[in-house]
Amino acid sequence: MRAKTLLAAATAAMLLIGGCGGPQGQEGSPNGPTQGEKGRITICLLPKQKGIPYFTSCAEGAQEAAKELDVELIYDGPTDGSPEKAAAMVEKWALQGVDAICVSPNDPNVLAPAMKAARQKGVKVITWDADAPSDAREVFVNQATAEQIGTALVDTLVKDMGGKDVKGEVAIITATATAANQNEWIVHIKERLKAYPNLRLGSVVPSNEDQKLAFQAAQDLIKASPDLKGILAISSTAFPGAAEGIKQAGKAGQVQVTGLSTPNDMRAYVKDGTVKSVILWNTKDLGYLTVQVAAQLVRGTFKGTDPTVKAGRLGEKRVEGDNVLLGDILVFTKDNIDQFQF
Amino acid sequence: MRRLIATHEAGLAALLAALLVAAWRTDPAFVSWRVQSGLLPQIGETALLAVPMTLIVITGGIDLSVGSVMALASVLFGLGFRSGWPVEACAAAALAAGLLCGALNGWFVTRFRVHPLIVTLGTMSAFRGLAEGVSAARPVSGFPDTFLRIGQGWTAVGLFAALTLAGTAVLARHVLGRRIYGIGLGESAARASGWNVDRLKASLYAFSGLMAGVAGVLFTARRNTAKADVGAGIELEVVTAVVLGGTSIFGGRGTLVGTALGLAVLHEVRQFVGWRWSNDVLNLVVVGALLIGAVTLNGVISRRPAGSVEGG
Amino acid sequence: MRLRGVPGPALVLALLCALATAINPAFLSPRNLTDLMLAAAPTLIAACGLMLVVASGEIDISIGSLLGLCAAVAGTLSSPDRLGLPPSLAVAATLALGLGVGLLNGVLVSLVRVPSIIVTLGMLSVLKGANELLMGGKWITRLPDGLRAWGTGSVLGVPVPIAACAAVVALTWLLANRTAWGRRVFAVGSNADSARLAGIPVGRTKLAAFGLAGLLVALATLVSVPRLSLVDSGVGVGFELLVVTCVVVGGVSIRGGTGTILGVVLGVLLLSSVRTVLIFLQLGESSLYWERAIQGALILAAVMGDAAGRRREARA
Amino acid sequence: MAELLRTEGLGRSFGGVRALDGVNLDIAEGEVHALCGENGAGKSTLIRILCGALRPSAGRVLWLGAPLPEGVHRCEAAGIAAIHQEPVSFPDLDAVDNVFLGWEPRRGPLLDRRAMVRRTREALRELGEDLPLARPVGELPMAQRQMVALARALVRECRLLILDEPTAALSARETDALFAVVRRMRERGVSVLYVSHRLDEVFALADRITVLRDGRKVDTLPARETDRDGLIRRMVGREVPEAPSTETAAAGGPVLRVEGLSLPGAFEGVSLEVRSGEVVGLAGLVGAGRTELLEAIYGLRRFREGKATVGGRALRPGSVPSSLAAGVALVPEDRHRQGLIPSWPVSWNVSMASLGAVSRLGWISPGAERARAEAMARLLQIKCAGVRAPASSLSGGNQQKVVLAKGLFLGPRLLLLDEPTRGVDVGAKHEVHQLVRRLAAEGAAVLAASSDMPELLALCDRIVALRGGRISGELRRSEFSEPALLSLILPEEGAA
Repeated sequence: MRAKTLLAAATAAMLLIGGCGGPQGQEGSPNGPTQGEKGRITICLLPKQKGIPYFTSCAEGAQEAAKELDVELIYDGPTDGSPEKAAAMVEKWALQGVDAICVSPNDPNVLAPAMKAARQKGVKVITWDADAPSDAREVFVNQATAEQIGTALVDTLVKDMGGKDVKGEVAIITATATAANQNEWIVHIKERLKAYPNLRLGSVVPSNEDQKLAFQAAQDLIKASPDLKGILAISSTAFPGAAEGIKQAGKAGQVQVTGLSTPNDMRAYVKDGTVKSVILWNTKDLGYLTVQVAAQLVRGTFKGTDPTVKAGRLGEKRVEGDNVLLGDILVFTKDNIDQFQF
Repeated sequence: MRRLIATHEAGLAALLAALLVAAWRTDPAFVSWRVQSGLLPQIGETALLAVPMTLIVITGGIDLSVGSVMALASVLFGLGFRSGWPVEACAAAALAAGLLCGALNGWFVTRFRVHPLIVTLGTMSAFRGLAEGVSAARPVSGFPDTFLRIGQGWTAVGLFAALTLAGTAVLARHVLGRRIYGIGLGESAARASGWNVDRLKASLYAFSGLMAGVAGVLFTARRNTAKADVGAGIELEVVTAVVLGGTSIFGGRGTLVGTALGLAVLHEVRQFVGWRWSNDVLNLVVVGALLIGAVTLNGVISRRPAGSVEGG
Repeated sequence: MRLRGVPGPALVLALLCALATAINPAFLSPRNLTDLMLAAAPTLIAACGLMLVVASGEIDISIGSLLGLCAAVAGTLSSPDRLGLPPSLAVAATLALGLGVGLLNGVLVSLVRVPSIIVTLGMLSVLKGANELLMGGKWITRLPDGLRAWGTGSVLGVPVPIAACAAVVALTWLLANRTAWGRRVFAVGSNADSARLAGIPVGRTKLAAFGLAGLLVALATLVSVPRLSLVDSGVGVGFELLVVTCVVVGGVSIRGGTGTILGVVLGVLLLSSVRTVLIFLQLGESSLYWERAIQGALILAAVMGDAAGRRREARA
Repeated sequence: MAELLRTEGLGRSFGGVRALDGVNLDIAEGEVHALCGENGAGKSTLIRILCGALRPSAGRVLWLGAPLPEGVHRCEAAGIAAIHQEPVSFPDLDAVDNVFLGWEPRRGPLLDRRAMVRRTREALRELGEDLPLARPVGELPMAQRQMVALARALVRECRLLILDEPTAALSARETDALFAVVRRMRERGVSVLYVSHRLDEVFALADRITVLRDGRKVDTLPARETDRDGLIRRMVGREVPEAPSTETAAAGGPVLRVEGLSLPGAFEGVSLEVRSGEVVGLAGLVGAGRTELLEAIYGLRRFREGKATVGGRALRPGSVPSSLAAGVALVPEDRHRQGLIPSWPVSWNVSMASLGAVSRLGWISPGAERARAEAMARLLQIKCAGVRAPASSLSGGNQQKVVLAKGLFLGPRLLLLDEPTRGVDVGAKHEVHQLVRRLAAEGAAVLAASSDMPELLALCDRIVALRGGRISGELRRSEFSEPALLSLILPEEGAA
């Protein structure tokens, strides 16, 4: 019996060795970074969650920049959006000795210690998409702060509802109850809502990143409160779910919904009028700029304190303090959405 | 029986060795002390929870609520800290909460004689929901450095090592260990021998809760955050490691050394896949396949002849 | 008719609905009830399959990941942005996938004799990984009308998901109570040794239960995912816990052998109405954060009720 | 009458113990054939072979002249239905399902439920039973479960019906109904193999009687050629019971005192006393409450009324630790479930109930444990490949000695024995008896329950008989005889 087990284990081991040896020679296989290679720098790009279109389109822009600058780009992140797994990846990359790590922290508190540790190992660490405490990174590639996002969400919704005189209730459909990012936005949304005394915040409903739950929540909210005039669906799964819910409830035009999403995912709803505005920035450009900044930091052609940075096809970008600014928040409407393909 | 355990452990050790050799051939840096010691803390909380889980599974039970207890402990720690309690008091409250949660599991399991799978499925939701409710899902952060330092090093792994050593001794030589195996193999015989089966079982669940409380505090220190989604999904990881380590899900069989090896294999496979391919998706597939594969292989090898009912 | 698992959930459900209606009469509107049914339909379809697996003494916790993979396959095959194949083909492939995965689980459990909780735990992450690989980081945004009809269309004025769900409930009832195989599923779970002595092929019976459960998960995918316009990579996450919870609250014993369709229907309705009731109660913005705690309390209440019931039976 | 079934030189051994040895038996069509013998005579082994649940290790079974097919299901299909003492049943399913599972009548793809209900009801009516068809049978009283199992055999068109102690849990009315059914089946040409301890039933029903003893066939004879005494003589196998052993110690002071102990559904108002140095037997049929009484004294069951004291110390109801502290040890009936952990080494099993004695501060000393286990093994002459061998590798008799050793480990003041020699071969049986006597001689009190009458007669100083949960009488040594004991434990004449 013992012999049998050992045999089995040995067989498994052979397969494993064979299997691992194989891909080295194969063409096009993804290659891990190796410290030995000189000259070519390695940049890691960490999204909050891998596998969702927003970050996938960022990654496309990042890849474009990587090709232009001839850097090795590793794009990986937790498929479930867990900040703990993200922190583990940062730790791993730091041990691999990569040159730069670009982090979009799903929870800055969780990621900051790992980022600081990576910096101590000599890795250039920057944040993009969302920020972390300033001592955890060199610069922040800033498309918009949480405050700007919260304000833009409320203002756009109010505009879509017909102006600041509209009375009624507003509800929020968020990602999960514990999503750090969304919770920060909610703080600013509440702050901004004070500017509109006619509006009242109803429920905050978690959708657990489940489109179906967001759909159901939108329908329940509409029925439960005849006063409901608007919904802020502030995660990329909640937004289309809520839009579909409003559409199927026959309330398109009466209840407005807005949120952050890529134009591609919301195009149909904007075209059929269920959604008037979608808020976002140019995600491809964001990814592109991030890799540009990271590579130049590594090569020393950009120091965090410079007033501007040359970013390839984007031209010169302004630097404010330690924030590299991408530009304004975009609002996609029926009129302009077809100009954006991402 | 003992030979069977030994062979499973030998198989795992061989698998681990093979894995490390394969990794070394591909990228020697991965097997270096610097990298390995840097990656080790990541398995800390899982390892800590695997000790009581092994004991519980040996008695024929399971505890699915560990991740949720971690979250509740973490949230209570955070709430205490926000109200200005000293860190020691927060930690004591978190551990007490963990112990209480575990005791509640034990009470349900022994008092109502309901399958632990169902009880802890219920408390898994209930404890996590409680954590979400009392914290309104808001995280607490900004703990003092002295506290954070506890989490950065090897505290959890060290505690696991100590518990494994002590636990192995207890399982091998102590009356409690003998009873834990005995309950898993024949609860009736255990009761007929005058053992207080219910008290021992309830204590194990309480121990599990306490360790989950410790893991919750350590996690809070390691990641500088106290919030309600701490430890989500960790129960599956812990059970995977325990089962991979050769503990029978039906009870009566298993060792902590096996669990340690199971943890090591799980950890190394995952880290190596991440190191080599930087692909979180691949990890899901590899770990799932590893679990099914190992248990199937073990089942096929240790297949016993059919029971007493012949023919049929 | 045995009522175990029925009175408790029925009572709580009635109380919840009464409470919600008292605070907000809109709760009882036909529209809301239809929406509730629509939301519960896929869960109920999957719960019917799981009930049979649990009744046979096993468990399947891979159904959430299977739902996600089925959604990805249906979308990938039929979306004009991807392969653009005819929707009927996508439907057939999805059903075949569900059946196939269910049977694979069944083979590992009944022939290789790996405990079902381990097999399906492993399968949970394997299928999730396959889903992510297939989606490739992008969502499927355009589903063809032929597929969307499964979610949004109606048959004789009844929405397709509700019609499908009603059909599944009726057929499962028939299967469980009026066919030899159905009764054998319960027999196997009640006493596997006796079943063997009575000449019932225990392994094959379980295998079929797993296969059916997989098939029903595929059907649940078809009537839930096309209700929305896009397929994302998070479809089905946590679905297995919801369904297991519903089945347990519905009075199906995890030891096997028992369970009624009526109980499962009530369990599903109860669990899926908690969130709607909370929204209708309008208790304030953070009230929804207690949803999970309430679900957990429901399971524990079901557990205690079941234990009390067993003691009563023992005295009888 | 044509021959239906014949066995030729049938034998079966379990772990070296011969349970059945060269049995030749034939059953004719349409006869009621009774099978008699003491416990352990090989009846149940024979039955299990005949219904396909057990393969013989020697000889063969011919069914209508051809070898019997293998497996329960094929035997059932061939026309053999068996109802065991613990009937095949699905506790969660209702009576109709229990009757038809495995061979359900169908109409198209669906069950012919109406026919199933109708035929179940008919069968039950024929048995004079009216029970709720929709209740899970696990919730029914034992007697009704038995009736459901009978209905299963009845509905099934069988040619040979095997009944193993069918009336053990039945009332007089139910027994009458059963008899009527058996007679009617005989008229229809069905053969019945009837196993019962109730000799009056045997004489009321049987055409022929086969007597087994120690795994061998003693005789097959027409029922009208013998009588009750003759049958008992054949079962016992000797005219005079074994001479009581002479080494009777003088009984000392009372150790166990039980007063008015009751556990509803098991026993009622039981009072007895066991003195130091005394071996008291507890006789009774299956279901008379012997096991329950012992388990209640040991604390595994919680008695409701009455009082039990050991050495003057009152026992807490339902508390094993309290009984252990008072010096009570139990050797349980169900060796594999309650007595042993079969995969464990002998030494671990021996020390199971007294780990405190081989450990310090909870740490077990393997040396001390092994030494004491070895000492016990020597004392009890346990034959094993060392005390580290797993208990499952031992023969039944030696396994039982291990269980006994476990009970004796602490030198108990009161030893409770439940079927101490079930499934144990003759040699080992004798050794166990000597051991128990020696223990008593050293001052322990012993209360031994057994359905093996010669055992009780040889072993005990006094025998208390239980019938239906109540004490039906007591025999002192001078009154010992099997007929006297039988008449105390068998249901009173005419009760059936």
